[in-house]
Amino acid sequence: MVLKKEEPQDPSVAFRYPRVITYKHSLGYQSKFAHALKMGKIIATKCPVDGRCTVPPRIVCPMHHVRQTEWVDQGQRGKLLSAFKINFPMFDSRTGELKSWQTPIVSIELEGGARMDGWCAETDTEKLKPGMVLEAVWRPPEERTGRVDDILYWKPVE
Amino acid sequence: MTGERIAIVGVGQTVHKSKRTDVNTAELCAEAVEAALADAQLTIKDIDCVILGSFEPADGYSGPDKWIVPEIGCVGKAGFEMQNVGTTGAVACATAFNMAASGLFENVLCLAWQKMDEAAGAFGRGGGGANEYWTGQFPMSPITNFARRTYDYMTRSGCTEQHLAMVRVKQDQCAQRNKYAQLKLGLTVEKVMGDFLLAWPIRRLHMCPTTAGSAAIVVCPEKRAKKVTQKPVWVEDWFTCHQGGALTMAEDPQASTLGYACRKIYKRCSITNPKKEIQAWEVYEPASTAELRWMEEVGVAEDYKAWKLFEQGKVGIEKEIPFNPSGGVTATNPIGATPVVRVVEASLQVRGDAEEHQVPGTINRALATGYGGQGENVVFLLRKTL
Amino acid sequence: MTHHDKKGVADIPEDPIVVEVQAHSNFLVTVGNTGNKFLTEIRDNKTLMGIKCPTCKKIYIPPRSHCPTCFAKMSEWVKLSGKGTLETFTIVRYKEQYMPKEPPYAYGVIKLDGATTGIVHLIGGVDLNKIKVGMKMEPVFKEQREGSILDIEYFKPVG
Amino acid sequence: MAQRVGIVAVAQTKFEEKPGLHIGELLYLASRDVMKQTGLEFKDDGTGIDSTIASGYDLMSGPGGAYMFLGYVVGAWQREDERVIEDGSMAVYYGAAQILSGHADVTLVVGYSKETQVDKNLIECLSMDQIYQRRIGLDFVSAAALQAMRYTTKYGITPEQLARVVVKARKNAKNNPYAYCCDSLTVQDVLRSTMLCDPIRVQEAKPTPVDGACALILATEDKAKKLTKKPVWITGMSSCYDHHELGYRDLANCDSLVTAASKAYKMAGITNPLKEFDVAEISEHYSYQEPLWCEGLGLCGKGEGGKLIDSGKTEMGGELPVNPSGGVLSGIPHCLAGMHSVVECALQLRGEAGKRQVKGPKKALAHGVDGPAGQLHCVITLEN
Repeated sequence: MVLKKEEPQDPSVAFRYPRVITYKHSLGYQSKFAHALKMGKIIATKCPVDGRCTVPPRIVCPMHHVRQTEWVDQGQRGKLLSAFKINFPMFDSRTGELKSWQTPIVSIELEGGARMDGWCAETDTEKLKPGMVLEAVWRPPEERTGRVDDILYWKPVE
Repeated sequence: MTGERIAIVGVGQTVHKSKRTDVNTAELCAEAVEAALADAQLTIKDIDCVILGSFEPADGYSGPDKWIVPEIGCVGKAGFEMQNVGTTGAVACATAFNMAASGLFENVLCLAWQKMDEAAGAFGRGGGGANEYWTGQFPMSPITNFARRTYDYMTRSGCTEQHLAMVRVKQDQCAQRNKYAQLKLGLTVEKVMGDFLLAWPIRRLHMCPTTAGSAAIVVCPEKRAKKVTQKPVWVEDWFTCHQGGALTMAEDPQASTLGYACRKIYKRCSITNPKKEIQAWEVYEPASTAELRWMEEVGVAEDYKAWKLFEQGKVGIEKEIPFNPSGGVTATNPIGATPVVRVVEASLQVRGDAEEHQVPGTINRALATGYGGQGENVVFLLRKTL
Repeated sequence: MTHHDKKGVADIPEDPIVVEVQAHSNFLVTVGNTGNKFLTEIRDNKTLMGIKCPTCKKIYIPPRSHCPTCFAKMSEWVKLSGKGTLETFTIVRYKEQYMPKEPPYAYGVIKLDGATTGIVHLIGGVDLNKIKVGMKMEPVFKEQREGSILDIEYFKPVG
Repeated sequence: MAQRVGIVAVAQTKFEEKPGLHIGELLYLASRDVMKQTGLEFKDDGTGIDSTIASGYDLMSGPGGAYMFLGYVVGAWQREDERVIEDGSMAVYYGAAQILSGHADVTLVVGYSKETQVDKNLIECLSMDQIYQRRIGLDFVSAAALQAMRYTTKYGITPEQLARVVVKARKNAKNNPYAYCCDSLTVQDVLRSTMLCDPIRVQEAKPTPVDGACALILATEDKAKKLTKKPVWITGMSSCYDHHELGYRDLANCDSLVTAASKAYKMAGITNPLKEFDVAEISEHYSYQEPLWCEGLGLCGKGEGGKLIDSGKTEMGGELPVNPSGGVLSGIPHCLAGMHSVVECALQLRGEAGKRQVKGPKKALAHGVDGPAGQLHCVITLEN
């Protein structure tokens, strides 16, 4: 409660309104994807029409509106598309706290063709060239929760 | 169109500020409604339908219309609330257009707002949503989205940071002439280039600010519009072109439905040379750097060459391409209301009432857009005559 | 280098997962000048004020700055006694995180003397089973007041 | 209305707790059902579905912007896809207006709700104004209870009359394979159930949590006739707002419903709703709402809602069966109720309501409600 005991008319009363909403998200068809992450695998749904693989997995192909039921292993490596660093604090979804992120965000095209984002071990963006091959580094199996951040980061393959 | 032809007969917006402590959200909305009604020379009694647009994650409400409708004197009237994330205000306008064109109503009021000074602790926190499972796990925000977009644009087009700064300076020059705009900074290219780097190549000045403001429009069907005003702004066509999470930024860093939407709407309205046939542009650019690509998508510049127009000094209120004469979103951004502000500004241009930032000459046609999500766009075409 | 590990994919379980996620928020709520006047009067003078519509002549409490039916700007304040009649009430018997106190407790709509409208607030100072529609009510103010509608601890039956 | 809007297909999922399904899958199930019925696809050349209108509460689905990642399921890719954040009846209302405006010829309307994901009461509390009513912890349950107390005491509506509403709902639900709750309740069972918020007892409130989705396809008169042999026509519709502050209204009345109903009836040329309608689906989240909303809808006089229930006119086989589906009291998710009403009315008018079919209905009344204690009502009248 931030209330100033000053002039009754002038400074507007203002107060903070903290709330926590707990969501129990049903992953449904995405559950398989989460199970795969726990096993150290990235899998994607595949469009039966044009074969495009998508991560995050999707129920239907957005372009062709057909149900996607086939899952394809995307492998452990990918080609770097772009990389950039953020210099401002942002919320960490695991803790709900503001956090400074030191490592660059990279976009990767996986071996299976799906594209996704990740963190990169190489902090010097100058050294990150589009086309270079990156490899996923996972959390130890016992720490994995089935979230995308089970992949700790991506490191350039020597 | 088989329904009624429709026109905007009144527009209103607040003077946008970063913070408003004298009013609550509902009272902030009332200011825009008062302005729109005064502009249309109507009273609230004339209004028979009210459409609200709320960007709920930043309102802290589930259905703020319930609280706001009484504040704008609309108890006893028909209406409902729309929400489509960033394009919320644009969808509210489209809904109001549909309601007026349906023949069910005579005077439709459309209102959207945002009081961003209250929303610093919003629920959204960088993405989230039903796919929280996916998006909530990366610290994604419009800043990272536009950093990626701009980085990709620079790689493809060969434009430099200098050009990005030129865009921002142009927007500031426009905003300084708009009495409703929030940021009027007197920028130079050097100042922009020396600003704090959020995520290369996006600097703080490139991103839209947080604004407390609201905007409203009054829409009438043809017969009624001609009675209400001497200067109706005819709504020629609109297209809410969403993509609903079809593409992530990782999948396509230039993901945008703007080009597709424009091509489609130009075809419907038989526009072959948009640069000539449209005289004023109010295009929603959450980051100033996005304006370059948007210029190409709406058809005033060739693909990946828009930056050259800035180099040649061809963009500005009195210049060849009057793009965002109001100063755009990088000067003023009350999220939910931002697309409505675009429609309001485009209408003022068509009427010739934009005062200091009026584009010279007759504005026969203006284009306004709303942007949201990861590349979703809504396009409006407004006309002086039918 | 693509290796479509079909067998591997088939081995991955599909049983549905439910993930618990917490969304935190901490909104700042601006009350605005009109609400501010109302709340500061409660805080500083333990007075309830209504606001009068210049055209409808209705007196609203809690206040708004525009009349909900005619949109006239309202600025005329009317001092109310705070006393009123209980128009309806309820006793809350379920528990939620946002509740101001432990259930069971009561809410009521108190139609205030001198105002057109009633105000919703907590009912207290009375055995919950003895609350009756039509009772005369009066506000009980908190000792420590901070400029909130909860500075009124509750409304209690007169006498 | 200048021309009629046709409902050419309707669908609903079974209403139950579905922790195994993602929200998108709910949307998929309902939307693909209506698409299959009509053979329509998402097209942008005017030969398929032109636009999509969804209805669902954002904060119900996730912490913000939830629908941003769902639209693709119902064809958002480079197409018109808009969302009404109100009860589903308002999405149908807007969908029909969109067709009347000529902006779309064929519109897909979908509603989704997943109450198992989040505490419904908390989200509803977030609908109350922050400064006064939310601060004292009011939510839709307590707001409804205040209305129930006011209404029952003013007009002498008895607990037995209200209990009978629940008994009827559950009895009707037995004939509805999509219903969530269809237990054999007696008046005594209802009256003996735990008090939730006086005078509302647990059995008198909408069962929760329930998940589900509904979908409809709306079309212009011409297209509707081509798409189906059994079009159902929307003949009148309106919504209306009331005051937000409970103290600003007389809670024993529902003025906004009276206004919405009179506008819709005027469009449809209805003068005696009780006689002219053959079936009604009314959104009653609590038992007291059936008699009160019936009054607002002009099915009986003010304060006569209790008598209407006693008369048996609203039972199956009565003069105007209300909620043959079992309605919200048999478990329809929050914010889907009004769309469900329209879907059920359409099924009745098509003669496809199975065991809950009313005999030969010609005109139907659908109703949806949103906001605390019925702040925002929507009335839609239908004809076959």
